[in-house]
Amino acid sequence: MTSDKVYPSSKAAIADIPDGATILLGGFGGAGIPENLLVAMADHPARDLTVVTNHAGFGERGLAVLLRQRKVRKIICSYAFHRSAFVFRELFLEGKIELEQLPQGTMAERIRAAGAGIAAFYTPTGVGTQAAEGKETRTINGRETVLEHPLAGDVAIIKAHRADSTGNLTYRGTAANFNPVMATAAPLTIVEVEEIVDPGVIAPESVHTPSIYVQRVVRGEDLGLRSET
Amino acid sequence: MTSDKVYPSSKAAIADIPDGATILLGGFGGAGIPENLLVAMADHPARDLTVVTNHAGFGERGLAVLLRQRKVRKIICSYAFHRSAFVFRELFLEGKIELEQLPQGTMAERIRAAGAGIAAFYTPTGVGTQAAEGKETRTINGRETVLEHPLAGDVAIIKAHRADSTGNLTYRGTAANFNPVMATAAPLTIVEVEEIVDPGVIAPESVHTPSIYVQRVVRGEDLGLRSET
Amino acid sequence: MASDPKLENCALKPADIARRVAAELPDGAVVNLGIGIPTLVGNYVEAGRGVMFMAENGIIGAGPRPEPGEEDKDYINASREPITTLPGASVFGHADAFAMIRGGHIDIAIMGALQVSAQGDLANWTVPGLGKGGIGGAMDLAAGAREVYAIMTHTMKDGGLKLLEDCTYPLTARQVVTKLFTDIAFIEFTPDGPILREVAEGLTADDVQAVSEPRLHTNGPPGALTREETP
Amino acid sequence: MASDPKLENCALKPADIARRVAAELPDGAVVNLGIGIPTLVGNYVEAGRGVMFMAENGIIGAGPRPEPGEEDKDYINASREPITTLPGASVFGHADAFAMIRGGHIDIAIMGALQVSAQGDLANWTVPGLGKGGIGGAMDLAAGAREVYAIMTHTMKDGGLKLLEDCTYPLTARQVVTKLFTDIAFIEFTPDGPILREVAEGLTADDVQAVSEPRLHTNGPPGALTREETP
Repeated sequence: MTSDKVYPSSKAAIADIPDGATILLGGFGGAGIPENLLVAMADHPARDLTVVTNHAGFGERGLAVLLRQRKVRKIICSYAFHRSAFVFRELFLEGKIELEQLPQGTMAERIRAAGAGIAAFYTPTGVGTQAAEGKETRTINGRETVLEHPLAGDVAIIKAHRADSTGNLTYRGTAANFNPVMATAAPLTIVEVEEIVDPGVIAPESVHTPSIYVQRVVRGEDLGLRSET
Repeated sequence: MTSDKVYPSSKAAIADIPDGATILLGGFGGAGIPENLLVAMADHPARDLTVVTNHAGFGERGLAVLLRQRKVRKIICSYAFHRSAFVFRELFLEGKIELEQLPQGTMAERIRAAGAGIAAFYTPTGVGTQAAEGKETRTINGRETVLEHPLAGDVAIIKAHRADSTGNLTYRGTAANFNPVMATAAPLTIVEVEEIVDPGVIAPESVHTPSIYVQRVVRGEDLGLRSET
Repeated sequence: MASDPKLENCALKPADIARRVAAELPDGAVVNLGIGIPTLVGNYVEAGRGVMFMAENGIIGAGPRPEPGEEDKDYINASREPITTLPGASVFGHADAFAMIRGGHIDIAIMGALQVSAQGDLANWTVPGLGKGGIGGAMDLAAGAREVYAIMTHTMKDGGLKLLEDCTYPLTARQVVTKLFTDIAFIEFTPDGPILREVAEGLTADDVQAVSEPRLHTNGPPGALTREETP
Repeated sequence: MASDPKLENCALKPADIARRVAAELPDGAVVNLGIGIPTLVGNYVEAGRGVMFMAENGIIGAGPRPEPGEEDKDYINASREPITTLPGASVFGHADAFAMIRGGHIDIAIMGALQVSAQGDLANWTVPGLGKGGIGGAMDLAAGAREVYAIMTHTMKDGGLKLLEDCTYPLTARQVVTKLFTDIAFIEFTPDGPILREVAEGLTADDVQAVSEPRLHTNGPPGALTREETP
């Protein structure tokens, strides 16, 4: 209970992410994005990354910077070709980045399965569509379903609103999005927060992500940063 | 948002539960048991019930009353033969009640699957044990797993700490247990609470069970009742 | 927005379609609004009807857009627009949001469509070709919601048909559309096929059939889809 | 509690076993305590070591039993006993608790055993016959925790063996026990088989082998399991 997971800077928190890592990156739209950790990643040499996140980057900031830097080998996302994802689109059409596109709920559930020790699951989502191509199907109780497998990361880079120093997290509004489920699905979860409090300040019933899912916490250096994903 | 789900009494809240219903019954140990709803069920004529709950009743109160009344055709639980489950044991040994015993986590996950639209899942729990007998197995990524299916109820009878009148729920301490997952897995969820507040009193971030999972709320008539399960 | 001048003159504006869809929602329904015209539907649902709007990025009880300057960076909908919350709202993460959706707890998903088939197949996430569109939550919503209301212009700008025997674009889900609202018609999908319920004022059932590939049944004379003066 | 007087005299009391198990826990470990002797282990873990106790009924950061009169009906552990919470505790429902357990987020499950096999198979939920025992969370914990520490008396009261080549009781999980603590021995399970690490003071490796069905390897002379004066 006394372990202190607080890191002094975003740079320090992500310093040892290796080449080739699979990163679960939280955020949806402009909410719940670990902006400062992404800025630190732009200054970090790690390459050949696989990034799992909802959108393939928006505009020129946040994830798009890493794409421009050619640090990302593959994107696994639910929505690839938004008109604002022009950095990704250009790389993709030039064959310089790989893409796996998934239904958003299947992506969330595959990440949950990785965190929850579910070896595989059958879902009705995507039956009869490109999302089911090449996947095993099975009719269960008269309904056709697709077999889906866990999607784990080596690292989860996420954003929460508040943490205590043991790593308990709370989220605000719709800024939770993929962050809580991603926290469960990587052996190293690094969290950017707006505020860090002492253990016990967050009531047991108010904790959204229990501390055991969190290895590192850092207070974002510039809380005004805004990208989108 | 303005729908008022508050019922005037436990009796009124459970009045239309039919013969043959499958009931998801919340509670673990002495915590989070819908005591007043169980008392009302004892005065209710419904028979031939299937009850899904953690233990097969303890002592002479709560669920044990319904067992004594021979209203329960089958128990689906994780722990059947506790020494305090003597009412159940006697009926079982006389062949007067059916039993399906499941690993506790598989039971929770099967109920979640019912609520979350997962048609089936593979789990490592129970491999090579009686819990896997007769079930399909499959080796996934080198690990043997068992195929498990959703476990839904016709009615969930659960206990929460607080509700607002639209049906948002919060739980206290370890009194959540099976209650939140059971709330998701039945078309009719009936909740006993200690306090009912106006919509908006519970902050959006503090809601544990969103209102759409709840159809009826009643304030327990006697909050001092204690059984165990 | 068909190229036929008669159809064009009689076609409903997006606000008219949204108003008609809003009227169709049952009181107390839990509704997910897709991007585009669907987001307008919320404007036409009176608060007293108890309709609740959920968004797949983790909210039930989303309220109207906040006043300028009142936006909260942490409160947005699935279209990435700022929102308010109504009393009784709750928030949660994506895994829980899609558990709700996949689990059948959303009554109605209102989604834009690119094509709809006679069987109620929905195509709305991409057009053939590399580097276009995205799946997002559409496949989960289409497969998981109890009903799918689809909204589209009845034909393409070049007059090409969008209500087809079989979709030619990649599918979002099979046999899910229960009601289709276009700029000239309201069509319900039944086990017996599509039934033409209403046509835009000034048009006939034959006008709609002429720009629809599947045979449209009728069940008595279709009602009228009305246009407001305001655009 | 073997029937052999020498073993009986040298056997550790439950508190001694619990103390030894507590010493084995890595600092900072997330630990689940089963019913029986395992619940005693918490008494011997100093707070400064950062060990966290989780219970499958939905808590991380469970603290000691409250003072009499201070019990809170809503705070209990999986043994249905009242608990307190430590700063940094969190609570959640069963689905989330077992997602943690199944997902490998619990470092060590400490469980009572009825039988343990040479391969680390665990039998601890029932004995053959109708109407006995219950599964509870044992199968999930045994399959999901990164390590399983099993605790049992080394033999049955009638002298029957419990550390066997193969379990004869219904299994809880296969090949999961990493460390076994009995009243006369501490045995570690490795890919090469069980290794006898420590024996109770006053006994030899041969004494332990004599009441163990599988061949116990040694890796140098076993250490000593000590007894405290207090029971």
